[in-house]
Amino acid sequence: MRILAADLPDPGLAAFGQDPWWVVLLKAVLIFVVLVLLTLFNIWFERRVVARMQHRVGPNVHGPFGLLQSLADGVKLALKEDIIPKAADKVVFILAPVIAVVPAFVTWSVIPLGPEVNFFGHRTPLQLTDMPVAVLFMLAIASIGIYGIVLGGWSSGSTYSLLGGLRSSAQMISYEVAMGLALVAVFLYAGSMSTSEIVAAQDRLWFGLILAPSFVIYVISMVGETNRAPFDLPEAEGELVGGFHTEYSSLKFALFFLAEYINLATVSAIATTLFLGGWAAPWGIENVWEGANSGYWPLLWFFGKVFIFIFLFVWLRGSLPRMRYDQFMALGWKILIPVSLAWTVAVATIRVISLEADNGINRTYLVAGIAVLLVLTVGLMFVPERTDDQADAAEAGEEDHDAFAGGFPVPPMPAGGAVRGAAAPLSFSNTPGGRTTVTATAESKENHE
Amino acid sequence: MILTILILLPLVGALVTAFAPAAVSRLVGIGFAGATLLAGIVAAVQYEADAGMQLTETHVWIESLGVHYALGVDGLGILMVLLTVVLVPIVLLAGWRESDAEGNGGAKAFFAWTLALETMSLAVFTATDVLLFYVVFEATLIPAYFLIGGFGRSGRGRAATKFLIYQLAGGLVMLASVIGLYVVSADNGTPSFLLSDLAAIDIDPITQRWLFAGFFIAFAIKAPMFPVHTWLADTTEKATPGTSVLLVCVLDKIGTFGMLRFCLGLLPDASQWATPFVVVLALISIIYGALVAIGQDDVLRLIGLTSLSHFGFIVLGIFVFSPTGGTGAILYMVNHGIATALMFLVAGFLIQRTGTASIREMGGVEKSAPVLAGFFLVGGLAACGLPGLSPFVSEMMVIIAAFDHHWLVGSVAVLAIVLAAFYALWMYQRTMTGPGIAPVQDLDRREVGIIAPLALALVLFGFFPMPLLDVINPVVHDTLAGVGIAQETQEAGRQ
Amino acid sequence: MTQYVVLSAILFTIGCVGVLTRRNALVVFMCVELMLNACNLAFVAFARQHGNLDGQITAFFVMVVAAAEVVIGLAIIMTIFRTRRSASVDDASLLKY
Amino acid sequence: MEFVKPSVDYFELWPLLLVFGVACLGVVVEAFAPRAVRYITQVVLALAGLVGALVGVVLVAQDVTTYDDGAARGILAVGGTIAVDGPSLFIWGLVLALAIGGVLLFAERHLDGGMSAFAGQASAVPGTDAETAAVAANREHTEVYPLMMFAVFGMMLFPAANDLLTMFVGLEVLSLPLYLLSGLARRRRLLSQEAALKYFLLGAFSSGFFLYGAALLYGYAGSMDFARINEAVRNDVGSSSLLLIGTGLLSVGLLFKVGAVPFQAWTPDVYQGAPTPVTAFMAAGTKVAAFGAIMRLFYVALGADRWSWQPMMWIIAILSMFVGAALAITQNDIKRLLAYSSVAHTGFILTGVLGLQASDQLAPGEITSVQAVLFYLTTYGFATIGAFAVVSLVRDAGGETTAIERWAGLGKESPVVAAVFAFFLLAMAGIPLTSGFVGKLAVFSVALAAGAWPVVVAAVLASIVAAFLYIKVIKVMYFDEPVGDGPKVAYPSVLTATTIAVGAAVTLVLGVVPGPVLDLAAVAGEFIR
Amino acid sequence: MELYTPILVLAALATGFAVFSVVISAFTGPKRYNRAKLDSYECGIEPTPQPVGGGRFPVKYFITAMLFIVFDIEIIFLYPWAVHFEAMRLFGLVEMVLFIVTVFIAYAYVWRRGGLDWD
Repeated sequence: MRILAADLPDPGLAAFGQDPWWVVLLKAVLIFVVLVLLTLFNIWFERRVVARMQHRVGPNVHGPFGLLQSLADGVKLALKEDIIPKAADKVVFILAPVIAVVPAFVTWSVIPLGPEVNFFGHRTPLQLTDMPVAVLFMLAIASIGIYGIVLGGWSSGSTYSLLGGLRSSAQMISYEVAMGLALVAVFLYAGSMSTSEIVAAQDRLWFGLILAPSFVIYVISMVGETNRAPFDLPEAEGELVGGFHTEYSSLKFALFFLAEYINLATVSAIATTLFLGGWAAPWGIENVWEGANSGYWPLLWFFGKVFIFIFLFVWLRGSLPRMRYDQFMALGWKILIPVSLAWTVAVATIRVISLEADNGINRTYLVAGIAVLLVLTVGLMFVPERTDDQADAAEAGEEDHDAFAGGFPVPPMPAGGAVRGAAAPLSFSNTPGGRTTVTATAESKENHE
Repeated sequence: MILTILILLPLVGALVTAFAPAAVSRLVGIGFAGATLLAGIVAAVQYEADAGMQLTETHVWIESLGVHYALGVDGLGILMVLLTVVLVPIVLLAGWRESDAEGNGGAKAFFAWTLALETMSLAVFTATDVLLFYVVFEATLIPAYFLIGGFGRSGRGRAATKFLIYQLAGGLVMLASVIGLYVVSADNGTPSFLLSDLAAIDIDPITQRWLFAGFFIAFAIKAPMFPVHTWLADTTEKATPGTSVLLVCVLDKIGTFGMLRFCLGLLPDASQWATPFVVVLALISIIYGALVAIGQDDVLRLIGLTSLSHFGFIVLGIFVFSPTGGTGAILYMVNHGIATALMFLVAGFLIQRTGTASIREMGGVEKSAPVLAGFFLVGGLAACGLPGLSPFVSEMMVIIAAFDHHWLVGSVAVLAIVLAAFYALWMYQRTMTGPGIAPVQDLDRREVGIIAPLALALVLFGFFPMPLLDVINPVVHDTLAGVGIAQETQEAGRQ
Repeated sequence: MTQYVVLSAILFTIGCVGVLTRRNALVVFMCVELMLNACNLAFVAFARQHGNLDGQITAFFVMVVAAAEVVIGLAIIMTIFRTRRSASVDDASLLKY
Repeated sequence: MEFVKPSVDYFELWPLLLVFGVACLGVVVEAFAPRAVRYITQVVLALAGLVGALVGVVLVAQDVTTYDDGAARGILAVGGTIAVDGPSLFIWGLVLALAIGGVLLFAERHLDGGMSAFAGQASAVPGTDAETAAVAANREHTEVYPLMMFAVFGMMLFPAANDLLTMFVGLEVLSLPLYLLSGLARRRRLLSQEAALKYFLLGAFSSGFFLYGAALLYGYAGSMDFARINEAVRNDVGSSSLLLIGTGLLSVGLLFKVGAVPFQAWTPDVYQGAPTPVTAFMAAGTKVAAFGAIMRLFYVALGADRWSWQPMMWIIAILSMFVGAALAITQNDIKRLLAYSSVAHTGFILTGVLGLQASDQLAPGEITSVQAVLFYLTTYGFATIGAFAVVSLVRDAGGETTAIERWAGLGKESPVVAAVFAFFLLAMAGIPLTSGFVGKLAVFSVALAAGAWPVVVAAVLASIVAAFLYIKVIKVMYFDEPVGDGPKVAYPSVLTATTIAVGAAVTLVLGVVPGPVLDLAAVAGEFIR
Repeated sequence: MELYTPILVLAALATGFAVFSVVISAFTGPKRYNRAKLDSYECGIEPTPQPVGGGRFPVKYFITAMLFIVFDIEIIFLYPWAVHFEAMRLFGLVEMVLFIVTVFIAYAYVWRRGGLDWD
């Protein structure tokens, strides 16, 4: 316990916490406004792009290019009747949208939008604030947002909302693990958790390049984190009508909507900050024009990068079908997590080798540790899943029994798992499997009612 | 070495008997008992009077607690050893058949437990290390418990439990004092439990009194004294006569033995200090035991209670601190052993025949079974101290000593003799004389063979107590020397 | 710093009282967790007061332990719940002294 | 931030690490080995690990040298968080020995128609076809072995912990698996699950107290480290109220683990509900480990503050002895009876803990309190595990017959079993020539030497009450008429038989020649301060 | 604490907005009572009453939550380690590998026992 001495205040954060109150207030208001506008724009943007992809026109009536469409929708929602179902738990029902939307805004307080600038005659960074644990803070706030969805689903007093809420919480926490693990590599290289310092650490090379696997994992899990297609299972209208917000109407619904789109922007901003060098201009540019990283220009680069991600979101939605829930979970738990763990260890190893390069390290000692991990990982990757547990299922199916004891809307697999993966060719051999599927669905439905 | 052999013989016997085939187990048992008897006699021969503690052997047992496996006998010890080794074979013979009676634990168990009990008792009488003494002192309870609980009349289970609880309670109280001794010895240098080492320490009076209390309570329960005697009657009533003999004639002697060894030996000042109290208790026991005995209807119960009175005499003799008293007390221990054993055995035979232990339902036995009646009379007369029988000698010595101590004490003691005569003779009259029940068959040769030696011993020591006294006197002298020194110091303190 | 310690004490007491008074196993369990978190608060506060990190590290480990307790505790409570459709500790009354 | 690399001292720790490794390995086996071979693999693995660790303890014990100031032998490992000193090693050896017995009991399969004492499928609701299916499929949870190994790891870490955090972690690592294990009985599952629930809730509650106490002590001393706390206490820095309350709360957590009054409420329920093998292992192991921890905490960290915690301990010791003995008498279930008697024994051991004396007050060769307590723990551990093993033998159609009146006539039904059980009971009663006597003698001696004579007197009186209790059972077994068709004794496999035999042998040997073990405990000597 | 106050400002702003819109919607929207409208939506069929406390869920969600806790805890330890990795270097790496392997064993167990399967 006597290993660690008291920690010194982080020198990198000297610039923060100095602003007078009006600067703080102004910054906050700006961020708020920007986010609302951004949302309105994103909705319009999404609808237009998807429409293009589907050879339609999309909203084009209100305002130039229909830019005011979302605004109109907002007003319309405000004029709709505000229904509180009688089965609902009133207080929580009303509270839920608030809980959902507030964290979405707050996350942005630690996103660095730019370097120190002259802000109405006052030098301050383009960032509301920063702290030594900024990223941790973001993750924490993000997971508070989950409460909004869960509570919303639970308090509606409707089966669809309930299952929607459950699902979304389950998938969010599942992908939060992968996301968190992906970030470890970044901290390994940045040596800090404060967003501004992470950005500063990427001045030479973006982490998105040297830590490509982390980047990929993060991008995948951020899609899952935001309940966006192809991972939008909580709102799978085919199964759950509207998911957790089935019972919501009027501005409460609007708030959920708002929260979802802000989160969209948030995760994109985080990705930008951690992997694409934040507000820094893409390389090459500052060589031809050294003013690129000073003044308010970085805002351009930053939002440019953010929009790339947003377009990615839209693109995915436009092009990919929704995943089945079990596939989705399997992806998160069985691929993303192990891979990111292994990757983390690999990165750490590389770090050590590079750090200890001067004094020759005892490699055998090191390799042993890695070997153990890799053997385990690889072994896990290549063992066929649940061989002996299928035998169990054959002799006494109580594990499955537990699995859908309370009824579970996703159709269970036949014991052989013959039709796992969508593309199993339909043939007479697995019709019994198909039949069992049907029957099982029926029974699970009535179980859960 | 002889003592170790003496102790181990019955133990081995017990084990062998327990695992021997039922057919021969009794023979094996009696064989080992006989062997032990021989060993005891050998030890007695090697023993020379007036040489203090002898036949000693000492080995370290538990070093960190200062416990030794230390044996040795003085006059008192050798007498007790002899008493034990003599009585055990007699008891075994007496229990030859009845221990196999239905509802009983079977002869094999009876013999094995009896031998185990003999081992423990011998160890108690020969131990010269306080903790070793304590260990075997407590260990005697287990075989005794199974003997009482396993054999005898219905309700013996409760009696056994009662017995064990009383004894354990006493034992644990004593444990406190034993530990106290340890602490004391630890404070005076290195901790040790050896009697010799402990006697060397002079303990401050207050501590002595606490320690004394612990020891005395335990011994008072063991040798039943007035307030804590209630286990005795039940036990003797429920258990077989044989068991009662072992209990009353051997085990209970441990109580008085301990008082001499530890209370007087180690804690003289406290013993002095406690004398009045103890003497009063002893007197109460004497009178109370006699009175209650008179009222009894169950023969065995009655005999048991008489020995309460007798133990009163012994304790009285011990605590009047005079050579006569001490000698009388020790002699009394031997005599009482013999006499009471005789009573119990005869009563046992009687009950076998009449099928009842109730005096009210007996009568006129002497017509059909004169021999039995004769032995019964001898025993009874011995109990009430008829001149010519050995108890007379010891009783007289105690009473004389009592008078020396204080005339009141003496006179109370004398009163007891009258009562004794009353209960003994009245019992005889009610059972043996008067209108008879169905005639019973007289003692056969085996039974006579069993009890005749006891009767003979009574008569013999009645006329020639000298051999015993020669052995006893040095012990008393030594013990009193220890206390006497204390006396002088006290007087010096007064002036 | 003292106010943090006081707060933690209050939280701890609340949790303690909750454990003693509430009847629903889950609620009792949450109260226990509340106690643990109160401990965390106290640790961190003291760590700041003494200017060393021991307390903060301890808070980490306490979190781990709390998590482990959650896992095991919920598993046990759930088993009972599935058996008798009730999470009340009063219903768990087969064992009487 | 500067970083000082701590020395881990792998050699001294390898018994500990081995046990933990084996536990993890057990999980891997569960994950990858086919169901058919799991049982045998786990048993062999666990036994091998424990024996190996035991050997390791012996080697380390021979290897350790005097700690710098010379009072104690051993080292401080892992940056001073784990103290590998005499008492630690003694307790490690004891725990490992008991754990071996535990594994043997766990592995017993002959008593209940070829099935172990553990539920086939803990998640299956009792009385459902899922359960019947699991039973039909002859399922059993081989996870119990890794769980047990984790518990053993905790039991080894707990008494060796040299700062409050490590001690807390040890406490939890030891407790959590036991919570689960006690809920896994094959027979009487509802009882078992309730036991688990109560054990868990109360256990978590008490660990909360422990933790807050730790927090307060940390606030007082500014460090978790026992040595530092000791310094702080000596120099009397900080507010003594923090110290006092902290000590109190800490002792609540610890005394709960040993089931001292007034924290004994869980004991009877858990002992009765848990599967008997688990009860045996838990009763023996937990007490040993927890008392090791108690001694280390109160001697090393708070020894200088003796006068503030000893009065409390006096009261608790006396209460435990009397309440335990008194309540035990009223029981009619053998496992509950043994549970309450264990409460009484806690009181006796606390009596020994109270015998703490500064070394200069001790006569040469006089027995120290650590020595006495360690010895008592040894005797108690073996007697307990043996006694519960015997309990698992006496059965009828519905599993074990734990109702005492059904034990009537056991003496005739199976003299050997009855005799062995009676022997264990006598040992617990502290009859001479059994280990229990020497143990009592030792603890009473040290307590009296330390001047705690009221406690000793109370202890003597309490042991009279306790004696009655054990004799009552013996009387039932031997002298009462059997009710109905009397008890049946299942014929055990060599596993249980070995455990019982070893337990009885140790109990006898320690009663007749306790010298070697006492000397060993003396050599184990002092804690590293 | 200076670093944290701005966050509160933003949070207050957001909360104000959210609460405002929740409240305002009660007045802007029309109020036309209709029993069916207040029922919970069940695709037109008669809605089934919710069991108290939301009823029972598939145990899978429980397992997922537990796994999440386990890994979240692992992350808790990984972050500080990663941030101060340069100080600990090889020692840190080896210790962390051991830690990860330990967690991984549990993970493997869950996987093999079908804890990660959703069918």
